[in-house]
Amino acid sequence: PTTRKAAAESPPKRAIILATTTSTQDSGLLDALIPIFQRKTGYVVKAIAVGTGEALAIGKRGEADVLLVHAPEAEEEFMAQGHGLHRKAVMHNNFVIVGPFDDPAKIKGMASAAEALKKLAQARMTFVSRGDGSGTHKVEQSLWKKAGIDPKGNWYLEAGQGMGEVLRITAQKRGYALTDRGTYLALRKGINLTILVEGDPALQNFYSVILVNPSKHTRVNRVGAQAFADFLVSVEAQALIKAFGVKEYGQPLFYPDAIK
Amino acid sequence: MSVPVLEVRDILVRYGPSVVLRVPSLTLFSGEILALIGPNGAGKSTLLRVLGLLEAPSQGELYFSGQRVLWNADILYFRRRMASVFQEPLLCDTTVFENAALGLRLRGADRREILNRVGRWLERLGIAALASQQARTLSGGEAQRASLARAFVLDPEVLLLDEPFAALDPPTRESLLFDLDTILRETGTTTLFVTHDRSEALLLGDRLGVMMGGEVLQLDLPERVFATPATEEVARFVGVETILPGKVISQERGLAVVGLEGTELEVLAEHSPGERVLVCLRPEDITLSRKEDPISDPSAGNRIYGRVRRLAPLGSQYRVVVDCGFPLVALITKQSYWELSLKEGTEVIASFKASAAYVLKKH
Amino acid sequence: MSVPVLEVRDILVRYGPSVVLRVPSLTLFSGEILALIGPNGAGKSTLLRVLGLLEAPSQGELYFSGQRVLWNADILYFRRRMASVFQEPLLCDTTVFENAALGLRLRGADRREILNRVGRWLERLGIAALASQQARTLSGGEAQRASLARAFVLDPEVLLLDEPFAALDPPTRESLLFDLDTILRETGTTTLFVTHDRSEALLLGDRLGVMMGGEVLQLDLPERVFATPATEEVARFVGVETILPGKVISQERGLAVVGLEGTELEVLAEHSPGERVLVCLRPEDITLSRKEDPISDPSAGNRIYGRVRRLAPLGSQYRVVVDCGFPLVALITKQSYWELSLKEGTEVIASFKASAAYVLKKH
Amino acid sequence: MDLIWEGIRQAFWLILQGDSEVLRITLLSLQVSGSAVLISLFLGIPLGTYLALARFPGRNLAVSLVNTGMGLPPVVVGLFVTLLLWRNGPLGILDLLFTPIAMIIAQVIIAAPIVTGLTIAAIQQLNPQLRLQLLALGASRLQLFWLLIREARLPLLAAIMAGFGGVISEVGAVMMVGGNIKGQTRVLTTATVLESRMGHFDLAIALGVILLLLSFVVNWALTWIQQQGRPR
Amino acid sequence: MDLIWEGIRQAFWLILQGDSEVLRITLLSLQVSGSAVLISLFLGIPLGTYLALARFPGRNLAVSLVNTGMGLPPVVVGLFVTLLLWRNGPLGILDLLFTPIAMIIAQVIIAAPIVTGLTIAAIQQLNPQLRLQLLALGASRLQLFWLLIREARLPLLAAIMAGFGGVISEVGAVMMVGGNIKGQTRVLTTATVLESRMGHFDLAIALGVILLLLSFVVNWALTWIQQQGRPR
Ligand SMILES: Nc1ncnc2c1ncn2[C@@H]1O[C@H](COP(=O)(O)OP(=O)(O)OP(=O)(O)O)[C@@H](O)[C@H]1O
Ligand SMILES: Nc1ncnc2c1ncn2[C@@H]1O[C@H](COP(=O)(O)OP(=O)(O)OP(=O)(O)O)[C@@H](O)[C@H]1O
Ligand SMILES: [Mg+2]
Ligand SMILES: [Mg+2]
Repeated sequence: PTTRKAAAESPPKRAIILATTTSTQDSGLLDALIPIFQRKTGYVVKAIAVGTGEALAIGKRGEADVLLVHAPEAEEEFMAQGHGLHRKAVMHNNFVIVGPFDDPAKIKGMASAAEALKKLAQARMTFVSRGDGSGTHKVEQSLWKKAGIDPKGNWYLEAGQGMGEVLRITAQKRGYALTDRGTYLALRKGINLTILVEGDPALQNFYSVILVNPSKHTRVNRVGAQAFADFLVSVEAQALIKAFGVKEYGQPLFYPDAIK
Repeated sequence: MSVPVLEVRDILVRYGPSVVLRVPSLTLFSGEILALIGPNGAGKSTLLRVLGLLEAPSQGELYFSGQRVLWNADILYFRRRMASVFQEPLLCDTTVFENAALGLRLRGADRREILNRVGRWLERLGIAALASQQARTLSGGEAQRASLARAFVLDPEVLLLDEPFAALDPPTRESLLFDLDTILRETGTTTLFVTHDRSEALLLGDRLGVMMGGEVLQLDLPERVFATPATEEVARFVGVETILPGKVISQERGLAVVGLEGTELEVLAEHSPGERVLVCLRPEDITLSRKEDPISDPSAGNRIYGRVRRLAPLGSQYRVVVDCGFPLVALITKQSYWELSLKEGTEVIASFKASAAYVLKKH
Repeated sequence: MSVPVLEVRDILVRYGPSVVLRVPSLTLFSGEILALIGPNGAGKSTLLRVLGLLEAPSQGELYFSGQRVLWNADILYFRRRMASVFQEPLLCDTTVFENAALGLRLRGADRREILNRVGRWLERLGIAALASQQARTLSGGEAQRASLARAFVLDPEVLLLDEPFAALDPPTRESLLFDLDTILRETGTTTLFVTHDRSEALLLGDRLGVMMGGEVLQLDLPERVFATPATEEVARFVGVETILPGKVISQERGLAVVGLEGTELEVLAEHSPGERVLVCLRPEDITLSRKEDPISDPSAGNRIYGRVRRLAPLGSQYRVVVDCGFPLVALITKQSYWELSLKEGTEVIASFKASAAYVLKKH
Repeated sequence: MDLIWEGIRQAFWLILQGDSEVLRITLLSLQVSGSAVLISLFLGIPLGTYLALARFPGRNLAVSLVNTGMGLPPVVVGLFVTLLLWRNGPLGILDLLFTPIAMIIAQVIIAAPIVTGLTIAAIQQLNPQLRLQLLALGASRLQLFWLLIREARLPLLAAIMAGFGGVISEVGAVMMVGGNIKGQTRVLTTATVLESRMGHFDLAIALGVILLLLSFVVNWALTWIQQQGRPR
Repeated sequence: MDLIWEGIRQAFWLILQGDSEVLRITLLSLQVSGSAVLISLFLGIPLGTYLALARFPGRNLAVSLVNTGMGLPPVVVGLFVTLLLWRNGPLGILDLLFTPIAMIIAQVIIAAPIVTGLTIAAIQQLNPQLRLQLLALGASRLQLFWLLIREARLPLLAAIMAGFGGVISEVGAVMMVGGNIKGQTRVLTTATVLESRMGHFDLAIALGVILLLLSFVVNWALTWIQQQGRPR
């Protein structure tokens, strides 16, 4: 109550624009975090869930104040070009390869994701790719590279959509896909897919928070962005992240990285 | 020739609470031309819609050539044996030719026949030159001609015409009227013909119906309707301009004396003394003469003195309202008008024969 | 009284390639009633639209009360001093009352005045009982009355009427015609009145214009137009049914002898011998008699022998076509018809005075 | 199919218990799309009437452009408005992006051409003589406009309904310019998308059903006005 | 704004160099939406004419439902069609999900009510006496139907354009039931969304411009037909 009062008395603070990926919104994590932050600080957060590419692009143009994304290579480039002020690891989650229960390509239990993909390609098993330049897509592309395969052909479907849609297409086509565990868990009720490959260190998915460089774009809300970034790596938020989803799925969806 | 073609029994048309048409029985006989007159809103167009099988009556039955008309798919078959010309020429948004050809096209006539028949009728109606003009750019009369052509090309068994000549110029109207008379007689087309023009009704009609307030009040030979109207309303409507209330004073072998305010008249009538009656005088049966003139026609038995109140030229005739205590309307020729040198205020004697008056019982 | 209200100069209306109206000059004088007749498609309605400032002519100028009308915002001011009744009664999709009140509402009249004026006119036109009926359910004649009410309530300076009585029943039409005459004279309303009915034109018109093919061919006192039509077309149009081509044989002090095929006629004319002329005879100026009868009227100088070809009742008169080598049309009273006991084929003598014929130079 | 029934059941449950979140979302949908349609009427009906009656060179081109506008992709509109309202865009200082006003702007761009195009057709379908008759009765330009509107009210109401239908159901533009921010710019369509992306198909369907009900109520009222006293 | 110019420049570049991917996407858009509109016409015009002319209890309700259908949210339609066509759905065995046919089905559901609703208004606006006049001329039910259509062609063409505009620009349903699969079900709108999600705003705009051009060409042809020989 005291913080709320303080927030109410201080002059209205400029809204913070957070550009993030759909996975953080679709999983419900943002809805768990943002209200707490708003209540604490009096800031209003406008969370815009877009593709990773779009998030970085609007960050580059100074249209967002802070980014929460998962595409390490692109993020590094973003930082190198001077668009970002700070970049901090926030959390990670896991990718898994899913496929039909009968697993016709017999990849179940394989330890190496790249090997599994190779096998799928050789068997010309339907594989549904995000195909949208998202963080997930980028991880998938690096795995194909590792496997030494340039995926092309009828069996390789580029969906150009979000994770949820890709999973539904995969289920419909009885194919395979690379997905983050959180989305799979959220959707698994409605689709006939099971986890076949998991645990490969290459299947880790790191989320970072990036402050957009206010020196390039004068209208960026630097102070608010900083407050939000600080909140994400705070003990309170990290604990929330760790607990998020446990009740519903019996396992966490994200693993905090800022505080070990 | 008295084969019924279209028959109506106990028909009633209601719009909301108001009854617009109530016809216990009406028959169109094969080959006849039935003219229909009546005031605005009498239900004439409504009757035509019902007879054209375009509007199902609220109750009642229709027979076409003796067959009961049921409002099902067969109705198309009956409709295609008829043609209607509506009061308002509703043309389709296309050329005049296409409008005129429409009915034939709907019946699947072949191209040659269409060209032929439509061409002939457009010619006859004087709009052949407009064949490729857009119908919506036509003048009022041209549109009506197009709407007539559209019906006539069909050469139907039954023709329903709703004031078909109202927008035509007089020469066209006259020549068409005579043409039509000939054509309809030749083809034996059964025709119902609504008009506001008495001379049209007289000229074309084998029978004449008078409608008022949704009912057919009189249906008879045209001359009979005009000579012996059934009621005061009909009398007024068919052009009896002078209707005088009076009381029969005496009657002997069909020659009655009727007392009016101030005067007495000798008229042919079978009514008994004491009865209240209406004496109907048609304006054309009244002769006017100047006071000073000797009696021009001794057989014109009744003479009434009066003063000209109003004078109106009607083309070939003059309409004169004479004030005789009551207004008396006379129709005189241009010749008489000049000879009498009438002016407003001129004193005149109005005279008419006992046989010219028609006597109605007063209700 | 000869103050010009509406003037037109060198007006031309073109639709695509065709010239529909070409009026070098026309003036409506204050308080006059100008009647306009002409065949279908003559351009009458087009002229009315131009005069009503509803359609800008392709070229030419208009003046209202001496002021040049420019097609800008001021035009509303002129339009509101006029009212038009179109040939087709285009009513708005609302009640009869609202339709009649529309013009007043547009002018911002107050409620009381609207109620008053609209009520009075609906009453006068016999549609007061239909005030709250939806306009689109009206019969043809009722719709026309509503459209008349809509114009009359405005009490305009200039009234443009396009066949306003075409759909009215005869009693209504007649009484309205007389009423209107009185009202227009009283209020001094300048009126242009298009009609197909010659008697209406004669009755109401102070002047009468005859339009054909987009041009005003004659504009004069109504009697003059009827008595001395300017051209053969006008003559035919105003009801001269017999037009005989001939050649002047001799002429002395206005009395000419014209030679036709087979006969010679004595007529009043100033044309020189040898000139080719047209002799116009109006049907009502021709008297018929039986061959056996003694000459009924010695002053009827010309006598032509013929045989009745066709007989048609026109209400109070009969139209008789007599075959005299050429067709001669006569109009006779019902009385004469009975007295002569005419039938098709009856031999008759047609006679007319030298002054009854009107002679036109042939072009 | 069971999901659909479940969705319908849930929809009624949400409505009956008056879920405040759903209520807020529904109201915002109605506010945004209602305002957009109103503004579109103010723009589209006069413009459509003008285009229907005026004669000028290039008129057909203008009409084609309007008709093309009936098919403006919401995504493109969204993108366009976003670019306009961006902080660094021409209207950036107004700070309207991700607000309901931005959503209204985008929806106006979508609905106005629909209203305009259908108005053109509605007015042109009237008897051309009627316009002359009304002018003859002394109608000023503005009065003529109102009277023609009144005569064409039947197809114009259909135009309004088509415009309303176009925007209330639209998701591409509101998603992009509104951002689907919970409690601020989340409307029924964006919420539906979100729920279906989260795999809550039943809830997605429930929201869809609420959207349809809302739409039905509005259209039922308009249809009722439209069909009042239609001729036999 | 620079992005918009860049987008337009790119659009023309793509068209000029005849980029095969763009061409395929454009053709598929045209095929899917064209087929959907054609089918909608076959359904909507007869139904609309029937609803305009018939009198039966519950007619107003039916008209309201159709009008509500003008605002069917593409997302809800997409969801519904998805549920229908799912492997486990009622029509699962047809294996239509994520094919162009599924997209056509969804778009028909969107366009048919638009065509129907606007047809109702168009036919009702005709003079009711005209119908009687045509029947009097001997028109069968079918012939009457065709003749009325011909008389109302002006607003009906507007209805077609509105329907076409509704589906060619729609993204929610095609995205959901088509899946935006490259080379199979990717159309202009879904490609636009994808490019914009990838942050390629210029390319997104370019695709949008191509979509608008396509739409303009179709509408220009229809407008040309519509405005042929309009009265003064
Ligand atoms: N829906 C309706 N509700 C009430 N009255 C109606 C309705 N439709 C028609 N009427 C009335 O029915 C009457 C009959 O109309 P109808 O058109 O048959 O007359 P009519 O004899 O042809 O007249 P006119 O000579 O003027 O053409 C009219 O008085 C009209 O007002
Ligand atoms: N757009 C057009 N293209 C060609 N001709 C046209 C056009 N519009 C009108 N006309 C012609 O203009 C002529 C004049 O029409 P107008 O309506 O003035 O005649 P009118 O004298 O009123 O005839 P009516 O007595 O039949 O009412 C008609 O012959 C008509 O066909
Ligand atoms: Mg009638
Ligand atoms: Mg006219």
